[in-house]
Amino acid sequence: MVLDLNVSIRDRSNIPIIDLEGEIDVYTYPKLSDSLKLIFEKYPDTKDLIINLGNVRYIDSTGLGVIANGANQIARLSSGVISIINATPQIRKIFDVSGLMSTNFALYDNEDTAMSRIQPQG
Amino acid sequence: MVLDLNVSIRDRSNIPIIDLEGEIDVYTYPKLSDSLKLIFEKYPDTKDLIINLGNVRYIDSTGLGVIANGANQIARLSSGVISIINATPQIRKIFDVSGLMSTNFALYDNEDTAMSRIQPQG
Amino acid sequence: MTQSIQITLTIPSLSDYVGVARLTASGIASRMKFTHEDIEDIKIAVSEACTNAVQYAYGDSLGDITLVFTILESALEVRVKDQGKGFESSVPIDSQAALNDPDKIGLGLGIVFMRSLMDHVEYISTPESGTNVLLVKNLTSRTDIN
Amino acid sequence: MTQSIQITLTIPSLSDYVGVARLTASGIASRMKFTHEDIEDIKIAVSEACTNAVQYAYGDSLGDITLVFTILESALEVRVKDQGKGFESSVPIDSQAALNDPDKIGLGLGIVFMRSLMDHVEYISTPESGTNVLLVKNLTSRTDIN
Ligand SMILES: Nc1ncnc2c1ncn2[C@@H]1O[C@H](COP(=O)(O)OP(=O)(O)O)[C@@H](O)[C@H]1O
Ligand SMILES: Nc1ncnc2c1ncn2[C@@H]1O[C@H](COP(=O)(O)OP(=O)(O)O)[C@@H](O)[C@H]1O
Repeated sequence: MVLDLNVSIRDRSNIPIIDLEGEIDVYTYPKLSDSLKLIFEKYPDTKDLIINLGNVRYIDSTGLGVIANGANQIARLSSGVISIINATPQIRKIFDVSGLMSTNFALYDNEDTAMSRIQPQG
Repeated sequence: MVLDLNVSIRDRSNIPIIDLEGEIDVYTYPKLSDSLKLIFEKYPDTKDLIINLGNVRYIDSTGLGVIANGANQIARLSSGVISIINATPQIRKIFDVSGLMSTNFALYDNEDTAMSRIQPQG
Repeated sequence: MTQSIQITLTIPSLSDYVGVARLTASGIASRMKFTHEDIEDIKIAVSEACTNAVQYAYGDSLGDITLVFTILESALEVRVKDQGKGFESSVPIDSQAALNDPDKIGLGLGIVFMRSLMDHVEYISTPESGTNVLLVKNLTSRTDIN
Repeated sequence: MTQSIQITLTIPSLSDYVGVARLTASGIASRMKFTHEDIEDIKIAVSEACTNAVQYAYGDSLGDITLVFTILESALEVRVKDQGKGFESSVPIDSQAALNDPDKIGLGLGIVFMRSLMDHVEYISTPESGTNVLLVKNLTSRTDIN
């Protein structure tokens, strides 16, 4: 599974969660954007969406672009936000460097922390 | 630690054990042959020597050549044998393909199995 | 006579092979004993340069992307070249504005990442001879700020 | 007009960079969706060909090793070329005899491994133009026996 991306979607207390595993780059990003599209169709009113980067070993501007576009979309659709969880220090650094942190997403250490912040709305 | 080899030597009931981690190829093999040389100096009479391949992700003819030479040497020095432990299926296959299995080494699943076969002598 | 060590990789301008370029880069960087963090930086910068060549250099046709890795005593230099259409490298992109433009593929982050993660970046792009990116990472001194 | 996809890697004939060639090969093979076991086989065969070029082609001087990966629909072809001194590829080596000869570096296992792990191997070596090894692994049918 080198150089590839596995995407799976689940649901916790009605919050859609995308679990990603592998590398997000110019070759694999369509898998992520397709799953975002799917979620926005299935949960058009969701105020929250969690992306689990715990098993993502690599991400670059292409992957960040997809996530930022998703965050923009959830903001337009429902004034919602994307929560990123389990990002490694290297991936956190990439988010910092991008200067996109002001956009509609939040970074949390893990799923439980993210859920506890989200819960009041969910 | 991609593409590199870590070698450490320990001792269990007076049997020298080499723990290897990484890849054994034309670049890294001198680390293994140096440690074999060291062991033959320190334990000139040993009838057994264990090489732990549990954390070896890659080995090719160069690595196999070093092990086979070591096996030849221990046979000459003390009529001893080299026991290979924790080899992955891929590495076992490489040993098979080499046709060197008749030489002075034995493959065991793990350290305890190897020790229990060796113990009567050690 | 000291010869500087060079490794050359040529891939087609397809997104499929950007990961191969990244792997090759990470192998060279590990061999040079860069830190884990530096290796990640190099992988990203090399990928960004290749991704741009894949996305912009040759339009719908296929061309080559050539990576020349030069191993210096205290630095790794990577040149990423295409013979594509080139561009005016002087116009910076506003990422936040691009994010609100649905027609824009990228957010202008590629060049930002290269500049942030490497110690030195040079972009030479001309409409006649394509684009040539020089990425340099120093071995001893680490800088995350460019 | 279908174009076959090629990736070219050139490394210096130093043992340091055989691992880089192996990583590049494994990236290409993973992208082609070879099984884990096949990828390992390809890595070993490519390493063996490069190791030989490093050890025998150029004596004490430095030369280039060029790997050309051709991605076919149902196979990966790898050509490993050097412009070194070449050899008589018809003489097989007795590994057991070599093992008892302290002056022999290798045991003649390199070519044995290539032949055992790949589906097709061709060796063209001439003293004038160096050595050219063709290694082929089929994508669908696997064979461990050559
Ligand atoms: N190799 C190239 N060939 C042609 N144009 C390029 C190349 N690299 C970059 N560009 C141009 O520079 C712009 C900025 O690139 P970059 O910072 O990577 O952002 P993005 O890819 O997100 O637009 C691209 O939109 C493109 O117009
Ligand atoms: N690229 C090459 N250039 C010159 N000689 C080579 C090359 N590849 C193989 N040979 C010759 O073929 C012999 C057999 O190679 P191989 O089967 O890999 O075994 P080993 O490397 O263990 O000797 C080598 O000993 C060498 O003489």
